[in-house]
Amino acid sequence: MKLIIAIIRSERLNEVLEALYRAEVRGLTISPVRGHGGEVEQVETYRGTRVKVGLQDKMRLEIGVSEPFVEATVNAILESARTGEVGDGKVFVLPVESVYRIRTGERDEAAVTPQAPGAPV
Amino acid sequence: MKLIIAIIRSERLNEVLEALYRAEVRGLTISPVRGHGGEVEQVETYRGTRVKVGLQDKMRLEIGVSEPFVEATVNAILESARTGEVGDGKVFVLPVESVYRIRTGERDEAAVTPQAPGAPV
Amino acid sequence: MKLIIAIIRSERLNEVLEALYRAEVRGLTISPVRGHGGEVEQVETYRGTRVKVGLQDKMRLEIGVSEPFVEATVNAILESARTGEVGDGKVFVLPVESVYRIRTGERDEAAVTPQAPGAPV
Amino acid sequence: MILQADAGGAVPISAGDTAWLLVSTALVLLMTPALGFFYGGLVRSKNMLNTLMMSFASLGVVTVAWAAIGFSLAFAPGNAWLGGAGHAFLVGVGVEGGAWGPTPHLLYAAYQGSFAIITAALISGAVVERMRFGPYLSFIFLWSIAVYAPVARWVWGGGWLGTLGALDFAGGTVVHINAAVAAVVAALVVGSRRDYGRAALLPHNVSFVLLGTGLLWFGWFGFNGGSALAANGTAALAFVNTLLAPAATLVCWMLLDAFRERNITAVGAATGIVVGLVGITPAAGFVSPASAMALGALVAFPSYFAILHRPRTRLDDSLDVFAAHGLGGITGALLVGVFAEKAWGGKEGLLFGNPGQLWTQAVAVVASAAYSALATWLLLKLISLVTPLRRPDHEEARGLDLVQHGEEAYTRGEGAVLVQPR
Amino acid sequence: MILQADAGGAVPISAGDTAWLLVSTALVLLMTPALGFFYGGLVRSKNMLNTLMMSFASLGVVTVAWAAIGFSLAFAPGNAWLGGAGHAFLVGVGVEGGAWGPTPHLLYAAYQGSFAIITAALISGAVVERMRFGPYLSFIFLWSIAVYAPVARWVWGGGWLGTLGALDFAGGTVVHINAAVAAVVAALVVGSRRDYGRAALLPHNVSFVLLGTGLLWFGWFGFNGGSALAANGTAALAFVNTLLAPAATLVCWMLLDAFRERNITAVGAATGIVVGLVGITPAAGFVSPASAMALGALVAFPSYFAILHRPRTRLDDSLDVFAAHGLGGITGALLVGVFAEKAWGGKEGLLFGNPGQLWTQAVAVVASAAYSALATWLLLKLISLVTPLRRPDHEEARGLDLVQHGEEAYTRGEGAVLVQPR
Amino acid sequence: MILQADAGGAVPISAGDTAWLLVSTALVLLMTPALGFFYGGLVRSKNMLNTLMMSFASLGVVTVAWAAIGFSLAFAPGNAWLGGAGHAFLVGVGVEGGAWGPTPHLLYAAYQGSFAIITAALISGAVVERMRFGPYLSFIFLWSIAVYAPVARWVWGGGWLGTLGALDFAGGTVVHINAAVAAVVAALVVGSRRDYGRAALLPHNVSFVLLGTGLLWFGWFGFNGGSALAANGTAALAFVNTLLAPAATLVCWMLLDAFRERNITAVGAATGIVVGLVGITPAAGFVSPASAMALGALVAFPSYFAILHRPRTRLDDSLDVFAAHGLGGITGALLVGVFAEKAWGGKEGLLFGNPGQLWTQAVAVVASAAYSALATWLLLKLISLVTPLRRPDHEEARGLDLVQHGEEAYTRGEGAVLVQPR
Ligand SMILES: Nc1ncnc2c1ncn2[C@@H]1O[C@H](COP(=O)(O)OP(=O)(O)O)[C@@H](O)[C@H]1O
Ligand SMILES: Nc1ncnc2c1ncn2[C@@H]1O[C@H](COP(=O)(O)OP(=O)(O)O)[C@@H](O)[C@H]1O
Ligand SMILES: Nc1ncnc2c1ncn2[C@@H]1O[C@H](COP(=O)(O)OP(=O)(O)O)[C@@H](O)[C@H]1O
Repeated sequence: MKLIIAIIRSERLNEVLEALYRAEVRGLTISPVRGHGGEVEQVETYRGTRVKVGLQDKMRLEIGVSEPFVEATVNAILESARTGEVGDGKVFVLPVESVYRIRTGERDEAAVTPQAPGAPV
Repeated sequence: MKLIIAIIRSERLNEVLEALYRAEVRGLTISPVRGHGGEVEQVETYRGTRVKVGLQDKMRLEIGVSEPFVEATVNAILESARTGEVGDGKVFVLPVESVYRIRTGERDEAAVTPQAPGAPV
Repeated sequence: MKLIIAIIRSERLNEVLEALYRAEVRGLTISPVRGHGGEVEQVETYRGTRVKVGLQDKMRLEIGVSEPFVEATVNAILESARTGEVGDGKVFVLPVESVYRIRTGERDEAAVTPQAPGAPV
Repeated sequence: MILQADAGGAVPISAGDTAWLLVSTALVLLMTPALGFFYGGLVRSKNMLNTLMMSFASLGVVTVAWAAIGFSLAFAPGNAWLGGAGHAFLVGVGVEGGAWGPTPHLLYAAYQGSFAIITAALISGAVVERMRFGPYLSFIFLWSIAVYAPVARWVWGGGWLGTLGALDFAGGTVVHINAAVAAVVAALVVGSRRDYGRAALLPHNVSFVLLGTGLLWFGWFGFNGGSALAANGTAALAFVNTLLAPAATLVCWMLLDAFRERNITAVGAATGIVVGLVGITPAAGFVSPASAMALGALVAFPSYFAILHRPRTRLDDSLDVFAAHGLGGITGALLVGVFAEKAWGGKEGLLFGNPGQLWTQAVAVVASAAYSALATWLLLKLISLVTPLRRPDHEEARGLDLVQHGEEAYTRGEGAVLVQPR
Repeated sequence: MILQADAGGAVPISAGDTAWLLVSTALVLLMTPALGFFYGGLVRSKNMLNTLMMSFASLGVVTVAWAAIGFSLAFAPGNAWLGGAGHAFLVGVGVEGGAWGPTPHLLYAAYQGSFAIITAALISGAVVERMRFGPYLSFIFLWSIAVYAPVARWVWGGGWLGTLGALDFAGGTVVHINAAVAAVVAALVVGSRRDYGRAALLPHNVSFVLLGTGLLWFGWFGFNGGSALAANGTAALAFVNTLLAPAATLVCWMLLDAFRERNITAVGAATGIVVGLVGITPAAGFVSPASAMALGALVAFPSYFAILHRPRTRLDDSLDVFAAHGLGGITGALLVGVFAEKAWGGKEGLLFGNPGQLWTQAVAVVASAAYSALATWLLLKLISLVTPLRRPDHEEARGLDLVQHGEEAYTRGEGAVLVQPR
Repeated sequence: MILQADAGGAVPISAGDTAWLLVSTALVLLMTPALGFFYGGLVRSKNMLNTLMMSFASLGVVTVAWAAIGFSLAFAPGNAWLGGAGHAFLVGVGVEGGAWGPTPHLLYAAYQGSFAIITAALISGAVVERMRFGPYLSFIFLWSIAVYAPVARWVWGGGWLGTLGALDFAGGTVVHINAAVAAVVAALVVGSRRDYGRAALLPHNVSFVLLGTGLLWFGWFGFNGGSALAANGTAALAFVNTLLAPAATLVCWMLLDAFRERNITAVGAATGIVVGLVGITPAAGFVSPASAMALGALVAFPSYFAILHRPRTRLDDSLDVFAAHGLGGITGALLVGVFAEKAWGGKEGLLFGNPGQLWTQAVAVVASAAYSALATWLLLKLISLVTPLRRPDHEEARGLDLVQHGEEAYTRGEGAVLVQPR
């Protein structure tokens, strides 16, 4: 079990989702974040107040996958999220000790394997 | 030390918070997220533009707990967040190397043990 | 490789960002969260509806760093985020198995080492 | 807005009076979108569009109902209970002046229509976040014909309450009590929100509540001031009282909040303003400015305490339509009987030696409330025989915007995928 | 808004008519900010300020253009095609009444100016989220002089279309068709948004769309009602038709949505209201209330289906200016030729035995559309010779608010660091 | 808004003039909520409700103060410095016309009151995000009586500045300079925000800033146009100048932004519009349309550069009340002395051979500024003896909405738990 955390450009989200879909990733969770990296800073002006905004809007993906899927998932993200410009983001792979599916209480592999709602538990 | 990450239905948040309270979990952090899983997709229409929204609003909880509390915490979440319908969410348990309480600089167990503000450090 | 997750007071964000900058941390990702800890709860009233809001606005930082930087980074956060009042937050250090820089596909150390956009890969 | 039957010869148009009635009509029409924002800010964001649409749709549905038959039932020649069908589809309604004053008949019909529109929309505050949209549309369509038009007839159209001598300058009974009683009935028939009383259901955008309040107050100057149907001293009196009374209510409400809650709330201030506006509505052209201020201060009390108490009851009148419009309207309608003065355009009230007026006012309050309750109940039961009034609980949990309108009020389009053309 | 040449003797001012024209001018001027919110709610939040500014800026740039020369070209003595420079910089425009009525000349100029302002702003809906702001400003400045003023001349300023007998009460051709055709041309010349047709580009704030709609409708009462240039029966008729027609369109649109989409959408309702308002504009003071309702219902159809279809085409008329204002305007302008009645202030239309009027209407539609298309194309090409009309794609992706205005509409200031004074 | 003492015989009411004054009063009253949104959009979201309430509360508190005694002090018979108590609680104020014109006395009192309300609210822009709400309420209550009423007396109520011949059409001195000087004093006495100059304090919702701007401009037509107190040529002139001048300011401001900052900002455009409106206020009914445009362009400069510079000073006039209203008002008040023309309703100014007028204008500016500064300082010191003006720093950090009002402007109710009834 691994947890893959990816920080990507917001505007690449749809491409990444599609790529993940093709990689047979069925469950994931996303949230909007702001990131700081090597990109140039934006200057904004509000009346006399001038500010440097060093944070860019990014999208964060969190995907729990079982070992055999890790590589495919990471590759899907790397390929679909890339523009080649600074600011494309990062992917982190974290170890996970256990995963549960809340609906059924299933653990680990079973918890992240897609499963029809009415199927026997 | 473990970090428990739970993705739950937004509308179960209050029940989960109560259950965690009863399980003596005193510290946690939440954020709104959107998730994709086995749920049916929503179709939205804005004038002639028809879109499929495959993401549902969910709530993400992040709870650092010391080993003896892990099981109780996970169980509290599993029970309180369950509705039995597809989309109830997942719980991930991640290993943590160290935890610090910013206010005092305390580490690990001490950092997540509730403590009166005025108590000697 | 470690992933440092810090929950801090929103109003200390700028100080923390500065401290991290001085600690030579160049990449990080932040998101607004709400946290529950030892702080007193706020009571709000909307017409006849009175509610207790046990969650405070916090900021969450996520920073991937290579081993030699962990201590400096944690210390920078601990010092800059501290006010001494209850509610200053926590820092978690998590193990990471691998990191990728999306733009270049670089792995691990290389992925989090700042690098000029035009530099040879 | 004094009643009249159709008069004989055409009255010539006065440009000044017509200008004011044109403006007043526009102002009252603005109140319906304003109400949408007042109500919409108070609900959760997943129901924002549904709540807004409950108001905006009234501008379509009730307008059509009013032009088709409502105006005729209320104001065409007929009897003390109902007008005839003589002005159905606005037939015979031209641009000459008449018994209502030196302003075009058609404009008078539209001005009255603008009251019907907002009255229907007011009811929605009691059933937000749960009622199905289709049945709601049918309901307000029918309600404006079967409930609003008759009550308007009775009070303003030459009907029995007007003849009895009941004073209602701009709609304490016709608009506010009428809508508020209907709201309570609707809340009871439709039932509570599934999480009412268990979860904290908080306003998603208090700024919008205040935006709605500001625009409502602005529009209300046309509501009350325009009810003089001319740009004269009465219009000025009604207008100024519409400034003074809510100001007094607002001050009173802030003091109550400060002493009881230690916090002067913005939602409270908005509510107080609306309550003051409701309270002065039946009285605006009949009482002195000083009385208007007294009335404004007094009207704060019943509503303030009712609103504090209501969430502890099982009545999910979600946005407190009854506490604000019902109690405000009743208090105002009764206080007309106390403060009215002949010298300021009304008849003498209790304070000026005519206790009988208070009694007449009470009759008008009870009659309109009783009819509204009964008829609203019947209409809703009727509709519920044809189609359910609510969605299943799990859909209500997702929010009516998605489930009923297929839209979200606020979206960043994350993860939305274009569907190819059918 | 009937045309006239400058008359001889000064006409005395009527306070009532002047009051209404003052109010109407203010109402029309409010429509431009309202349009900003209508449009702004429909774009993504990263382009909100740019979209709002496209409307607000028109209040600056076009006002100056109108005062400098536009008014003169449209309404000063001249020929059937263009006015002279006699009223440039409002020289010779005083506060006496004249051929336009018993209202101050200056006020008449401002009232007409308020139409020029919103017409220019309407075009922006076709080029939002991509056009550079500087070229946009130059464009609307020039467009209001070179396109709006001549067409206004033709129809209202004593020009050839007016002489021909074309009926356009408040701007079906001059305002809506004119702007909509310009919008299509602008969308073509500027080109599609980089992600048009590929990504889901969703409205960031539908509440704002409805806020804009409410304020637009409110303002439109001055747009149509004020076009009578007096507080008289015609004003009342135009006003009431401006309530009835869009109400009918709204009901129709909701039914279409319900039957075709199974969801009554809020964006749809807002669109329907605007289409109804556009449709009744050329007809407001010429048709009976019943005809207005019929017209309102009919006008829904072409726009409804065009809006469904447009996103599948390659024409990125982003906010459907053509489907709403173009088709609405054309349908309305033609239906005037059908429903107009002498008894209600117009000339007889097709239904009343005068099929020729329909033909005259068609000529006006085609003439204004053709001129607008040609002149708009020339202007934009001219500007694009001097400076590019767009920003590079990666800047468009970041959003025009940041890239063009150096601001964000909604910010929490996270991680923003003060820059020390220069 | 020319001054007068109470006249002898009652003047008959003119419907047309009354219609316009009714509308103008409503328009000016709308400006106070509008100001709330203009100011509210500029603060951080945690202080939104507090900022809105600072405006809305003025509609309660100042209205009551005005009716109780303010109007009497300003306009009842008395001397050149202050009126008597003859009209306290509006006693003796009826619905007849009088020296102010053929409009109801009561309406005149309300119209003047609407100016007092917004003037007090304007001050709040200098103390947002930190001042306690209770002391603020006491302050504006007292200020409207002790500062606003006297200055209104001097200029418009038959007082010494009016007698001296100072021209102030709609409130350059009485409203804008008066409020702006009070704002500076308030900012100094209350002190800076705890993080002023250290953190980036950014507008949380620029859309609301523009919404406020749009509604302010709309209301300002009643502010300036209504100050003619009749629907006549002067009203038309004042109205049209209120369109032309801010349009010129807006264009000027955008050009300054474009050349100095390379970005035309939306907050800048909103500010420019307000500055133009302020500038034309004292001049609206006295100068030609062409002069109005010149004045509008000129008034941009001092405010533009002052606003750029202010954040580098230690004066936390948070929303630049002085730079916008103070400098705009002073520039406008002085330029009246330059551009005024007898032919357009004023007296001759410098350009028309009467340099003395400029001097009179300067006296009026200095006198009202000096009095306002002194009296404001005294009032605030007085209040601060009774109760602190601010909350402790850590509460300010949490935001005044929570700490002062117990509410949040925008909430999703996450983790909020119902508290059971007391
Ligand atoms: N060390 C890090 N830890 C967490 N997030 C990071 C880190 N480095 C970069 N990021 C995230 O990735 C985004 C892009 O990184 P950046 O360094 O700008 O570009 P690139 O990866 O192309 O060199 C940042 O905005 C930030 O959100
Ligand atoms: N593999 C995963 N990684 C991260 N989040 C997931 C994963 N699978 C599901 N989720 C989250 O859990 C939510 C519910 O999951 P879903 O598969 O729809 O239901 P269920 O767990 O009941 O089968 C999703 O919306 C998503 O937020
Ligand atoms: N065990 C925990 N897991 C996750 N987040 C926590 C935990 N404990 C505290 N937090 C976060 O840290 C914030 C501050 O913690 P709190 O206990 O109030 O203060 P302190 O750390 O000063 O004792 C909380 O609001 C919450 O967001």
